[in-house]
Amino acid sequence: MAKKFINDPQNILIETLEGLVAAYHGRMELVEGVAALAKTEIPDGKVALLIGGGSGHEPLFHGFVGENMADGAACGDFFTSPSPDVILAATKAIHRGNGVLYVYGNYAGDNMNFDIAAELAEDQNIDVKTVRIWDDVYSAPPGEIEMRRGISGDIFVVKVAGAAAATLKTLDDVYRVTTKARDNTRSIGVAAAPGTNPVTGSAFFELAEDEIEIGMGVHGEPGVSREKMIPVDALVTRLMDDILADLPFQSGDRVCLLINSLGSTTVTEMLIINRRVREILIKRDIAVHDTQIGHFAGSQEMAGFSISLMKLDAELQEYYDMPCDSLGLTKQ
Amino acid sequence: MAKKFINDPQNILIETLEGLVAAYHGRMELVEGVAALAKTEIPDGKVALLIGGGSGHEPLFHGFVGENMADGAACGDFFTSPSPDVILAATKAIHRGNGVLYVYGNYAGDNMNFDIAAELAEDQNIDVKTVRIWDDVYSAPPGEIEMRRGISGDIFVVKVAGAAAATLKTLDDVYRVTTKARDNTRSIGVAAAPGTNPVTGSAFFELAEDEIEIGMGVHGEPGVSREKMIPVDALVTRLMDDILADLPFQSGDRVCLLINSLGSTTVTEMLIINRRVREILIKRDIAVHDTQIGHFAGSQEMAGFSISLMKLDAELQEYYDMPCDSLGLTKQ
Amino acid sequence: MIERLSLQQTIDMFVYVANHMEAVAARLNEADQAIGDGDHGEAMARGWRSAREALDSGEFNSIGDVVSAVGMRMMAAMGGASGAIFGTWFKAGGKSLAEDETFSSEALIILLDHGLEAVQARGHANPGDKTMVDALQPAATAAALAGTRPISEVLPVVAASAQQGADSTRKLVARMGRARTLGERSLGHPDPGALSTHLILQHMADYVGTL
Amino acid sequence: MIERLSLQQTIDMFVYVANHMEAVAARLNEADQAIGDGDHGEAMARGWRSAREALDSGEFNSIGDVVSAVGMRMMAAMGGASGAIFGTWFKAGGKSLAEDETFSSEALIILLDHGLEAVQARGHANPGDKTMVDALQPAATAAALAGTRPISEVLPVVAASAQQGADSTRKLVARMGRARTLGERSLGHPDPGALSTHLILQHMADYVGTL
Ligand SMILES: Nc1ncnc2c1ncn2[C@@H]1O[C@H](COP(=O)(O)OP(=O)(O)O)[C@@H](O)[C@H]1O
Ligand SMILES: Nc1ncnc2c1ncn2[C@@H]1O[C@H](COP(=O)(O)OP(=O)(O)O)[C@@H](O)[C@H]1O
Ligand SMILES: [Mg+2]
Ligand SMILES: [Mg+2]
Ligand SMILES: [Mg+2]
Ligand SMILES: [Mg+2]
Repeated sequence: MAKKFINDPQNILIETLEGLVAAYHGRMELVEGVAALAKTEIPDGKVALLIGGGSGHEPLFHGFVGENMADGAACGDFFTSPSPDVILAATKAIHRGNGVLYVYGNYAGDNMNFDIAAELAEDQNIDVKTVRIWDDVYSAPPGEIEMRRGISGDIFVVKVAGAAAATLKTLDDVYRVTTKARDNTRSIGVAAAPGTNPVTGSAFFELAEDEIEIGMGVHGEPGVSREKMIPVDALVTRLMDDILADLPFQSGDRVCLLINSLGSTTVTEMLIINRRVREILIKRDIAVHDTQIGHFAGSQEMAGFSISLMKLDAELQEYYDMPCDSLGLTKQ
Repeated sequence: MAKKFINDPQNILIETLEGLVAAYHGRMELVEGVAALAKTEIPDGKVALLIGGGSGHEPLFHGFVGENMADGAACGDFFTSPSPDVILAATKAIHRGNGVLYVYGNYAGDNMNFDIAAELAEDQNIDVKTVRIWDDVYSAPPGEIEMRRGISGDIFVVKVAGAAAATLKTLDDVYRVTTKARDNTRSIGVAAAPGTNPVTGSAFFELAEDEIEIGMGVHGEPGVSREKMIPVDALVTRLMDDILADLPFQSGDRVCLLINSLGSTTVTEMLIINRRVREILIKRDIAVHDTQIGHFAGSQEMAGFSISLMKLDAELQEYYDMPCDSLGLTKQ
Repeated sequence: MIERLSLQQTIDMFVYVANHMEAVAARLNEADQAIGDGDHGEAMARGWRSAREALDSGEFNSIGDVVSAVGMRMMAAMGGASGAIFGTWFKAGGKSLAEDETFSSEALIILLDHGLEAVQARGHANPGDKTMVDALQPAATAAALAGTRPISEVLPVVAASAQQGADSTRKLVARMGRARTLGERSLGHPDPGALSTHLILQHMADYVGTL
Repeated sequence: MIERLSLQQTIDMFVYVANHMEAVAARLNEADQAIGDGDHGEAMARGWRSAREALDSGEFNSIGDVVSAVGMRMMAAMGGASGAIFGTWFKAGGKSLAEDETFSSEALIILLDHGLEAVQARGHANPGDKTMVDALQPAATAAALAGTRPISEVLPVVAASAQQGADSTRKLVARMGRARTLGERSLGHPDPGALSTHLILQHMADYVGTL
């Protein structure tokens, strides 16, 4: 059992959110009575962006509320999607008369709860559209892309959605751009050691001393194969083959690159991974427009990493390049 | 032995630096022949800022090279200070005729190697001044402040130094402001589980299942006491008592706050810590100007965290508020 | 032999279910550990604890009110896939029973039928996908077949059918929810939501047995 | 009995030291593990490996050149506290011997004396602080006392004094370097840098013994 710096495990979510609000210095507040956050200054008539999902993956999701990022977040308990009333309360808190875009990872629980909330919001004359993120290449074959999970590609989609929602005038337009960002984003991940559930104290899964699991999800969902640990250059080569083939990314493409730690994998390791990723992209004649390296979407102290690529066109690049400010991602 | 995503352990440093250079998209390059980095565009006549230290703490130090941050970094092997020739080569690479400020953590090895390099640089008519960071409250009593270690307070000092070096015209002025930032910064840390040396594969130290070490250094140097794990609110209360008494920080002060993961401690936990820190600061009538939460100065996958406070005056605030862009810290 | 339950007995029945569902949380967590993320028992306990609060404190004018309150509380308190699915079941059932003042076998048929329909509309699971539908659907069929017999006779039959349905999920490969990614590895393990569907109906039957 | 070493013998002596210091790396790491960060043997091995490369390939006009090359390579290759300290020792010693073409007892005295002085100027450690100074200082004293006797007689005496000095650090509380924070907990363990100071001098003596 990992030693965690927490108080009563039952209070993790609310204490996390209070700590987050404190870090925003008045720019964000709790939505009354539920585990949800909203920016304090959202202009009238703005298309509002709501994100959300289970907690335990911090800074994902609620750490991506901020300037030119999401307007609010609906937060579930540990690794559990938020319930419709939380989502609805957050929706009402950020709605400014011009519709709300829901953006979240494609998990059965999230899908159903956000859908129910969307129906309840529509009952109250709030326009809602939804973009589910399904970037995890290993979680289903290309023909069943709507069965794929959302992992660290979430960050790119939320980044673009936040910029689009700050700029564009209609929900339909923001929806269109966000959908394009989603469709142009792919991720792959690998785990080397489990995290522990801070509520129960038990490990998410077991892996032998010398084993890694390719494609394991951020809640410990199984991936495509369990293999022996190999030098990271060889591992990255194999992962890159799979991600590049999927969209596919092609010679002449321009991409944003994100290398994400699932928890205890260090910046040192991510830099070594980045080195190899770039060697491979250079060989494939794929240009990298921007690189983000850090802890964006974790699974407690799981050891492992994920790589996300978003293929840019002029429009996506414009929104990607806008400055933004949030706990999880700040860009000048 | 933790499974690390590396290749040959002997190549960790160089591969890390190559990965870092790749992430900067032309804004940074390796200094020929040594483990050092320099920005590619440093204006003539700029006071240059060189930082550095042992590797394994990424993003500290080399991740803080960037716009309005350091101009270069001299990098040592794993947890080992760089040698004078590396420091000297980095010094020459970033010198633009107006002196170089060395800023680094106060460790015997770093001190001697940077001092030797400074003497060699002076031999070549390069003005050098040095600010050693000694923010770790627990590493020596207040009367022996020059014996204290540098930990996550490094980030605040480098932030201010970078902004000052981008603005002020003389090495003396940059030195003066940086010294003030150093003198106004205090940190405290606690460890709950060791990281592992990626070269040897062995853990840095041992701690019982239910024990934490207050004040442990980022290389596993012993702290002030080994204690039973307690709820984090109680732990933070105790840590804050000690850090606030040290400068001392007082009612009416305005501070910047940084909460740093030593490795595997999660953003979730840091947000819970932040919540308690702010409760205490409110009670003490200390205003927080800005909050940084993340992985800034680690010790591989060590579990633990540190808290840093920098007391602001108008001048420090001006430099702190300047935008900056680097792997480890970006501010709008 | 009990023909139908009064409004108060209906309330008492769901309080009885709530108390017993909390007690089986560990077993359900375990089942979810095998093919999911191990939190199904926790979620059920959370949902039924909240439902019991509503039952203890609420004013109810019809059994539909009671069932809806259970559904709303489960949906709000649980989150996750099961919060949406089980909440939908009871909310849909409650809506259709808004006029009823007693819990009869006809009411049970409606609760199961309309509930099943709503659950499938929400989650798109079909029988054989290895979800709670594989317990709820045979339960609904059994209720329809037992027709208008007294509630004290119908509920045990319905619960037994749900149990058979839940058992049958051991032989299914998951095609929905978290277990889907396991593929063949989900074989041999029952679906946790199907187990709790049986247990809910079983405890309803058990309660009536105590009268 | 050997009065003094030729230039080539001096080179060979340091090659001999280099080879043997690599072999004791594990022991030095262990010593550093007890009161430091466990890398002293690694650092020494790295430094002497690099020194040997210089010795193998360089052109040397004086024994000062040889000693300086060792110091420069140690300083550049090792990093850390020991790179600065041991590099300083040999660089300072080499500088003072730039005119000497043989390695005599007088040269040894200078190497130790001027080395010690430079090490103390650089690191500000005094005898009793539990550093390599506690081995280097008695070695320097022993060399001065042995005076002008042949190198083959002086070196073993000097090495023995260094060993005594290194041993004595077990009883000291560290006041310098990483071990300082340990305070009383450093008692009972020898200082790793003092151990390697002894071993360097011991291997120099051993080499001369092979002639
Ligand atoms: N689409 C669906 N339709 C019907 N039931 C579902 C669906 N998705 C999941 N379930 C049910 O929910 C159960 C899992 O519940 P639970 O573990 O509480 O939620 P989560 O999967 O979010 O952790 C499954 O065993 C299954 O019976
Ligand atoms: N100020 C100093 N003066 C003299 N020797 C020192 C000083 N600081 C450290 N040392 C020596 O260096 C040794 C440690 O070397 P090493 O472990 O290689 O470096 P580091 O401490 O950087 O890991 C100590 O055992 C001590 O003998
Ligand atoms: Mg769940
Ligand atoms: Mg060291
Ligand atoms: Mg579950
Ligand atoms: Mg050491």
